[in-house]
Amino acid sequence: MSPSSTGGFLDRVLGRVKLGGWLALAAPVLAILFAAAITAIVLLITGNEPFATFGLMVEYGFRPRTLALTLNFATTYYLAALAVAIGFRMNLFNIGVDGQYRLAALIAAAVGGALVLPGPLQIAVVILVAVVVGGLWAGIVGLLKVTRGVSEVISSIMLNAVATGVGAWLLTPELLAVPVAGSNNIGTKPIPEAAHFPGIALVPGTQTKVFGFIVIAALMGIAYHVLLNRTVFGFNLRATGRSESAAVASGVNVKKMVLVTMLLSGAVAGLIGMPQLLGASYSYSLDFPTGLGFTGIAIALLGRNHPVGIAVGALLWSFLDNSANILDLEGIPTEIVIIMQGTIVLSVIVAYELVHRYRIGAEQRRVGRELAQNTAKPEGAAV
Amino acid sequence: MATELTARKSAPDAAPPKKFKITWPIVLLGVAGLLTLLSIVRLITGAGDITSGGTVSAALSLAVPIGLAGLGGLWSERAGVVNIGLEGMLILGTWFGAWGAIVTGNPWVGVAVGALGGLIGALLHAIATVTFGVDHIISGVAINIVALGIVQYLSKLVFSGMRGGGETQSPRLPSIERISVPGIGEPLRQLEANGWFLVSDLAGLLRGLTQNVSLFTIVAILLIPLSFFVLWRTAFGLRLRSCGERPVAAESLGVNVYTHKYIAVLASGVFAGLGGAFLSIVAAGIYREGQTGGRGFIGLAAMIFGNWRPGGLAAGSALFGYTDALQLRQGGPSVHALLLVVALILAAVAVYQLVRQRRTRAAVITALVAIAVFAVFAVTDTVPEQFTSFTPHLTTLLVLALASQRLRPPAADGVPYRKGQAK
Amino acid sequence: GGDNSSAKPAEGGSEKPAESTGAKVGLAYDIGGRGDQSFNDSAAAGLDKAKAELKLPEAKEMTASPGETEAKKEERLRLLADQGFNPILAVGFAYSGSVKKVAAEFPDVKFAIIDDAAATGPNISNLVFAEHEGSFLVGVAAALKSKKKNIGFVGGVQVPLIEKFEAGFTAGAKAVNKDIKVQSKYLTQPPEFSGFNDPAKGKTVAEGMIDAGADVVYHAAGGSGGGVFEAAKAGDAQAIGVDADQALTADAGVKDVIMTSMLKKLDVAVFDFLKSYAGGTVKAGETVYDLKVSGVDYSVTGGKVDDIKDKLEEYKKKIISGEIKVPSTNP
Amino acid sequence: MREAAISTPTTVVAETAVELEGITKRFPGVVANRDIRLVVQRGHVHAIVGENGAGKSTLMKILYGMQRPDEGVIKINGTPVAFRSPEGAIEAGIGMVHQHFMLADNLTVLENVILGSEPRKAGVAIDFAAARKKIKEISDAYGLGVRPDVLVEELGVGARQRVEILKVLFRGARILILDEPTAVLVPQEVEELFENLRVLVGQGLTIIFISHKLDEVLSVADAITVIRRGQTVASVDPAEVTARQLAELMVGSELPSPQTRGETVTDVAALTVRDLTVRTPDGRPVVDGVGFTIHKGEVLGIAGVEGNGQAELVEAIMGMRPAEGTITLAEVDISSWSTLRRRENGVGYIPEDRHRHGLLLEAPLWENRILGHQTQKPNVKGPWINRAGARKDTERIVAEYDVRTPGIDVDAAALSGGNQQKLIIGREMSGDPIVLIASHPTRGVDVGAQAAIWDHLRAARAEGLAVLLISADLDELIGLSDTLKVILRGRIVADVDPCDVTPERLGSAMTGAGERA
Ligand SMILES: Nc1ncnc2c1ncn2[C@@H]1O[C@H](COP(=O)(O)OP(=O)(O)OP(=O)(O)O)[C@@H](O)[C@H]1O
Ligand SMILES: Nc1ncnc2c1ncn2[C@@H]1O[C@H](COP(=O)(O)OP(=O)(O)OP(=O)(O)O)[C@@H](O)[C@H]1O
Ligand SMILES: [Mg+2]
Ligand SMILES: [Mg+2]
Repeated sequence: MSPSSTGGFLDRVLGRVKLGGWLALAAPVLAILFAAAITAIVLLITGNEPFATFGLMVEYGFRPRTLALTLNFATTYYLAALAVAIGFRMNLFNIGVDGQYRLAALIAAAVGGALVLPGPLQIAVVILVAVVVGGLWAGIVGLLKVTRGVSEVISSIMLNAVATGVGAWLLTPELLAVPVAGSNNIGTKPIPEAAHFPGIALVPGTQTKVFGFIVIAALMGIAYHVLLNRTVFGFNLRATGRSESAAVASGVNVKKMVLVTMLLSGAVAGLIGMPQLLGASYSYSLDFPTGLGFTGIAIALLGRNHPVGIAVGALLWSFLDNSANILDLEGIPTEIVIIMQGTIVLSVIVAYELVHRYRIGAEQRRVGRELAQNTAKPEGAAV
Repeated sequence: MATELTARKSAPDAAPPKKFKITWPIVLLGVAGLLTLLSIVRLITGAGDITSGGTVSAALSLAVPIGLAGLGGLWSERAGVVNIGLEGMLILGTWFGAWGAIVTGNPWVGVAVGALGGLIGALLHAIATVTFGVDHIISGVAINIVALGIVQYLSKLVFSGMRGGGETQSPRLPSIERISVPGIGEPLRQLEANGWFLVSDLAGLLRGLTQNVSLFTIVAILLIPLSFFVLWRTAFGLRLRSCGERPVAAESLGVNVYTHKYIAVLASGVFAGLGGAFLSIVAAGIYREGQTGGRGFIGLAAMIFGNWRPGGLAAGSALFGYTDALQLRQGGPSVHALLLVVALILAAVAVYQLVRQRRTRAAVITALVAIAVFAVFAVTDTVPEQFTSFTPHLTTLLVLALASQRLRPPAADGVPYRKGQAK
Repeated sequence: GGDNSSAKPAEGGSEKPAESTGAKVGLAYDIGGRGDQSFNDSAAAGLDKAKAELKLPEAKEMTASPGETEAKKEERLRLLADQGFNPILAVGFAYSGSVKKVAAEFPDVKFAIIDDAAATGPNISNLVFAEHEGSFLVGVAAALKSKKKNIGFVGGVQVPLIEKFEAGFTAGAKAVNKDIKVQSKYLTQPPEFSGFNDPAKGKTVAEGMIDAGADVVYHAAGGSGGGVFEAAKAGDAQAIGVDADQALTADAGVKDVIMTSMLKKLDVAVFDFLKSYAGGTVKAGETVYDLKVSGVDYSVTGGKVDDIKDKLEEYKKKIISGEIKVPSTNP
Repeated sequence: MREAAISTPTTVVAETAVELEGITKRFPGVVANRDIRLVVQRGHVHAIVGENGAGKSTLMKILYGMQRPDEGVIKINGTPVAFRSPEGAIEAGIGMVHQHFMLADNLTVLENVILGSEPRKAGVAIDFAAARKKIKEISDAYGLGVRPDVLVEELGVGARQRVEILKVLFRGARILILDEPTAVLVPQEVEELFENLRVLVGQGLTIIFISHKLDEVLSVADAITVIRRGQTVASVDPAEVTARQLAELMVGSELPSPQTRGETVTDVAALTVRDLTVRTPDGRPVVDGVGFTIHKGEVLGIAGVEGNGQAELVEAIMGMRPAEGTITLAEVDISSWSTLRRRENGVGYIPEDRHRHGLLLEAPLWENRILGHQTQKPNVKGPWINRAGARKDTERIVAEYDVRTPGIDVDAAALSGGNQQKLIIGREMSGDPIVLIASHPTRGVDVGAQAAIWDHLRAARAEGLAVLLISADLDELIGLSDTLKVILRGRIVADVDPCDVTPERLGSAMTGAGERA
C-alpha cells in the first residue's frame, strides 16, 4: 500500500507529534529563544545592538496602549487562523481565506451602511452577511473540488485574484461606494453609530479600547474545539482528514464534508474583517487591511490547529507586529520582526519534531534497560 | 518535448488506465487548431491583438517566471517534497539577482547569484523537511515569511544607500541582450499587418517567438526539455522520482533517499531563484519590493495544472502568460474577444459530449453555459477593467474545471520520510 | 523658532513629556518610502530642501508597510508626536483617518496631510493638488504631439486619485482634438497596490498601447513608470512623466523619450508648510496647489515642448482664469 | 558486538551461505529480535516461521541491510559483513522480496526493476533497450512472464510478486529472501512460484522463505527455523515435523482448524443481491450480474483469484461505489441507501485493507471504536460524541477480543497487524449486525489470532449472523463456508459444496479450469 494511504500530508500538520509533560512547554519556549538568537545574529551582522533592540521592543510592547493594540490585532489574527485551521483539520488547504474575508467585509460594510435597524440587530445582520458571503465564496472552491475535482489550492489562489477584481468593481461610486468629500479615498457608506461594536477598556492605563469582538473570537475558539472534538460532525471531519478512504468506508460522505468544511471555513473567514469594520473603521475603504488570510495560515500552523495553540500564536505574532513600531523610530528596520516571525514558525515546528525523536530514543533506551535486567522473562511484542 | 501524459483517475477504484500520449503531431495539431480558432475570432471581433507578435512575446516573458517557479515545484514534488516556499525562493531570487547584477555590473552573474538566493531558501526547506521531517507546508509557509523579511531588511540596508535605489527598490540593473532571428522580422511584420486569415496570425506567432527574445528567456525555455530528460530519461531522474512515488522501495534498492530529496529541493530552489532573477533583471530591469506578486503560487498552480509534468506545466504557464498578456495589452477588447473563444470551445465540448460520450445532461449544461457566455459577448462590447485584471486566473480555473480531472500527484508527495521506518 | 509647546499626549498611555527643541519634523511616508523615485521621493525632496535652508535640528522619517491597518498608521503618528516631533507631515491620503484621530489627541502638534482634505481639524493643514489641471496640460501636449492621433494613459492603481489624472489628461487631449483616441489602462485594482511598483507590467501595458497605435503615453503609475519609458523608447514613441520632472530624475537610458512631465510639486508643498511653521504662520485647513499657484505644472526640460509652449500657456491661462473647467472625474 | 565475538564458534563454514549470530534489535517498546542465531546452507530453501510480530521481517531486513542490528554479527559465505544500506547487501549478492510489495504503482515494471542499478548509455541516460532485453531474458529463463512496459498498478498480485522476484534476479542475487511471498497467492500461483524456486535452487541459489502457511513450508523447505517473540526457539528438519508440531513450536498452542461444526443455516434471507453490476468509469463491467442470497446463520464464501471483482462486489454492497441491480437487507431494498445508512441498519464490514479502509492509524483506539459507528450508541448522544461511552466500550472490545495493547489511548498504528484486525472485528461485531461483510478477515494474521477470529465468526454465525466471506486462504473458505461460490472476471462461474472440495479443485475452478461441483 502506498505511504499516502495513511491520508494526505496535511493530516500530519497536527497530532503527529504527541507531547506531554514539561517538554510540551519547553519545546516551543526554547524554539522561540532560538529564533530570538538567530534574529540577534542578523542584528549583529547588520550592526544593530540586539539586546538594546529587544529591550526597546519589550519596553514599548508592554506599554498599556501597545498591549491593547496587540489584543486587537490578535483578535483578527485568531479568527483568520481558525478559518484556515478548520480546513487543515481535514486536509483542505484554504489558501483563499484572504479573498473570502475581503469580499465578505466589503459587502457586509455596504449592507451595514445602507441599513438603519436597532443597533444590536444591525450588528447581527452585518455579521450574518459577512458570514454568508465568506461562506459562499469559499463554497465555490468546495463545489469545484467535489464536482470537478479541482485542487482547492489552485482554485482558492485563483479566486483570491478574482475577489480582488470583483471587490474593486463593487467599490465604485456606481455600485457600493460613496466618495468621501475632499478625500481621495473611497469607501462604503459608514455604518451608523448605533451599530458600532462597543470596545472594552480591558487594559488599564490607556484609553485605547480593545475590540469587543475579542469575546466573539474567544467563543469561536471554544466552538471550534467543541465542534471538532465533541460532535459527530467534528469526528467525521477529523476522520476524513486523517484517512479519507477509511472515512468513506465508515459511511462518511466525503464530498459533502468537503463542501460543508469549505463553507464553514469561509464563514469564519467572513468574521475576520468584522473587528476592524465594526470596531474601528466602520466602513470598507481602500485602506482596509489586506493579507490577513496569509497571516492566518502561518498562525494556524504555528498553533498546530489547536484552539489554544492558535491563541498563543496569535498573541505572539501580534505582539511582535506591534512592538516593532518603535524600531522604525530608532532607525532599525522593522522587517527584522518578519524574519523573527518566520524563524519562530520554523524552529517551533522543528523543536516539536526533535522532542518527538528524543522521546522515541528515550523509549528505546528504557526497553534496552528493562531487557538487560530480565533477559530471562520473555516479554510480549507490545510493552 | 514529447511528454507522455499517462492519464488516470487517482481514486483507487479506477479501471486499468487509458493511456494516451501527447506526441509532437498532437501538440502541433492542437496549436494549429487553437490558432485557427483565434484567427476566426480575430476576424469576427476585429480584436487584432489576440494573435499579434507583441502579445506573443509579452506572453512569453510573462510565462517564463511562472514556468521557472513551476519547474521548481516539479523537481521537489517529484521527489516527494511539497514546496509552498516557492514564492519565498522567487523573492530571494529577485533580490539577490538584482544585487548580484549591481555589484558585479554583469547581469549573468546576477542571474547566478539569484539562483544562489533561491538555493539558500531551498536549503532551509530541505533541512526542515528532509533532515527534520517537519511538515512540508509549515516549512514552506515559514520560508515565504522569512524570505520576505530578509529581502525587505536587506533592501533598507543595501539599496537605500545606493543612488537611484531606495528602501523598497534597487537602482537600475544592467540588462541582458536580446536576440532575433535575422531577416524575417520585417517580412513577418508586413504579413501580420495585412490581417489575412491564419497567415497573419501565424506570422504574429512566429514574430513573437523569433524577434528580440532575451537570451535568458531562451535558457529558461530550454530548461523544460532538459528537466524532462533528466527526470524521465536518466538513472538519477528515475531514482529521484522513485523517492516521490515510494521512498521505501527506493531505499530497499539501495537508493539514498535523503540525498536525492536534498538534490531535488535544492534544484527546485535554483529554478525558483532563476525565476526571480528573470523578474528583476529581464522583466523589470530593477528590483522592486513585492515584485513577485504571488507568481510562486501561480507557478505551483501551473505545475498542478500540468499534472506534475514538464510539458503540462509549460502549457499551464503559457496559458497564464498569454491571457495575462492579453488583458495587460489591450484589456477590454481582447478579453471581450476571449469570451467568444470560450463560447465556441464550450459549444464544441457540448457537441463532443453529446455525440461521442452520449452524456446528454452534461452536454445540455455545457451548451447552456456556452450560450450564456455568448450572450454576454453579444450584448457587451467590452469588459470592465476590474474584470480583465483577473482574466488569467479565471481562465486557468475554467480550463481546470472543464478538463476532466485526471491529475495524479506523486504517491508519496508531502509524506515525511524516515530511513528504516518501513514496517 | 517655531512654537515650543511640548506635545502633551492627550492620554496617559505615554510616559515622560518629550522635550522638543526647535522644529523636530516628523514625516510619515506612504508605502514605498524615500527613494521610490516617485511620490514619496518628491516629499522627501521638500524635506531635504527645508533641512538645508531652515536648518532643522532633527527630522524623523517613517514608512508605511503594505496592507497595514489604520491602527498602525495612527501608532506611527502617535509615536512621532509622543517623541515631541512637531510638526508632523503625513504623505498620502491613506493617512486621512489616522491624522484626524491623532491630531485630536495632540492639539498642540501641527499636522499636515498631503492629498487629503477630508481630515479636518484646528491643527491639521491639508495640502491638496489639482492633478487634473496639470494632467490637462500634458494631455494637450500629448494631443498636439501625437502624429497618429492616438495616445495612452497608464495608471498605477485604479483609485480616485489616479482617475483624476486620467480625467484631466483625457479632457486636455479632447480639447485639442475631440476625436483623438485615448487608450487608458490601470495596472492593478485596489487593494492590490503593486501597480505602483511593477515596471514589468507598466512596460507590457505601454507596449500594448504603442502596438495599438499610440505614439505618446502618459503614466501616473509611480515606480511602474520606468517600464512605460522603456516601452516608449523601444517603440519609438514619446512618454510623459509624472510628479517630479522625470526628464531629470529618470534613468539615463530613457530620459530622451520623456517629452514632458506633469509636475505635482509635493516638494514645494512640504517646504512651504515647514517654512510657514518656522515662521509660525501655519494655517489649518485646505491649501490647494493648482495651476494658479503653480503647485502643478508641466516641465520643459529637454525642450521637447518648446514648439507648443505658447499653446500650452494659453490653455494654462484659460484654466487659471476659470474659462476652462477641468473635470476631476471621468464622464 | 562484543558478546557476538565471544559467542559459540560455528563448525560449518564451507557450504554456509548466511550465518546470523546473536542478533538483537530493539524498537520503541518492542524487542523485535533478541540474540537470534540463524545458519542457512547454500542451495537450501530455508524457511522461517513464527507468529505475527515474532521478528521475522525485522531479522530479514537486518540481513538485507535495511535496518542495523543493535547487537550481533552477520556472516555471508563465512565472511563477516556490516551493511550500512541495502546497497552493500545487494553487492554481496543478497536480494529481498518484502512482505509488503516494494513497488511504485505509478512507475512501469521496467522502471521498478532497474531502479538502483540502471543500465546506462554514456554514463547518464538510461539504456532502456538493454534493460528491456535483460528483463526479457530473465523473465523467459525462469518463466516469469513479465511485461516490462506496463504500469505496476495495472498488475495483479501474482504478477507483482513475480516482478519482485525479477527485481532480485536482475541484480544477480545468489541469496534470496522471500518474506511471505505466498500470502496473497492462490494455490496455482503458489505452485508456479515454487516451480520457480526449485529452478533457482537447482542453479545453486539460496532461498530464505517466510510464511504463515505451514503446509507450504513443509512442502518446499529443506530446513526450518522457528522464531517466537524475537527468539530462535528451534531449528527443525521438515522431514521430521508435522504442521501441528510446528504450530505448537510457534505458539505453544493447537493448530486451529477453521471447520464450522453444526448446521445453523436458517431459511430466513438476510441479504439478497440480484444481478448486481459494477462498471469502471469507462463502462467496463468489473462485477457482472452477480446474484445470491445469504440466510441468517449462513456463511457464504466467495472464492476467486484476486482482482476478479471481489473488492468491487464488496464495495458495491457497502454502498461505497455505484452499482446497478438490487440489494435487499432483510426484505428491505437498500440499493439506494448511503453507506452510513446501510451500516446503521446492521451491515458490518471487515475491509480487505485494514490500513486504508478499517482504521485511523493516527487516532487512539477509542476513536477507532467510533469509526463506522458514528451514529450509534454507545459512541454518541445525539449529535455529540460520548467519549466516556466509547472509551468504556473500547475497553470491553480490548478485553473480549484479547487485543494486545498498552491501553486504549495509544494510536492504532502502534498495534501489530493481528491486534488491529481483532479490534476491527470486535468493533464490527458490536451492535449485533444482521450481515457481516468480511474480506480476508485473517490475512497476514498469525495462527493464534486466526483461531480467535474464526471462533468469533462461528459464534456470531451460531447466533444467526449472515456472513459474506471473501478470502484467499482456501482452507479458511472451505472450512468456514456453508455455501461457496466461485467468482471469475466479475461473474459467478460455479457453486461449490464446501463439504466435498479440496483446495486444489477449488483453485482450478477459480482459474476457470475447474469443473462445476
Ligand atoms: N472525555 C475525555 N476522555 C479522555 N481524554 C480527554 C477527554 N476529554 C478531553 N480529553 C483530553 O484532553 C485534551 C483536550 O481534548 P481533545 O483531545 O478534544 O483536544 P486535543 O486532541 O488535545 O486537541 P484537538 O482539539 O486538536 O483535538 C486531549 O489531550 C484529550 O485527550
Ligand atoms: N520500524 C519499526 N518501528 C517500530 N517497531 C517495529 C518496526 N518494525 C517492526 N516493528 C515491531 O517489531 C516487531 C516485529 O515485527 P516484524 O515485522 O519483524 O514481525 P513479523 O514476524 O514479520 O510479523 P508478521 O508475521 O506479521 O510479518 C513487531 O512488534 C513490530 O510491531
Ligand atoms: Mg483531539
Ligand atoms: Mg513480517
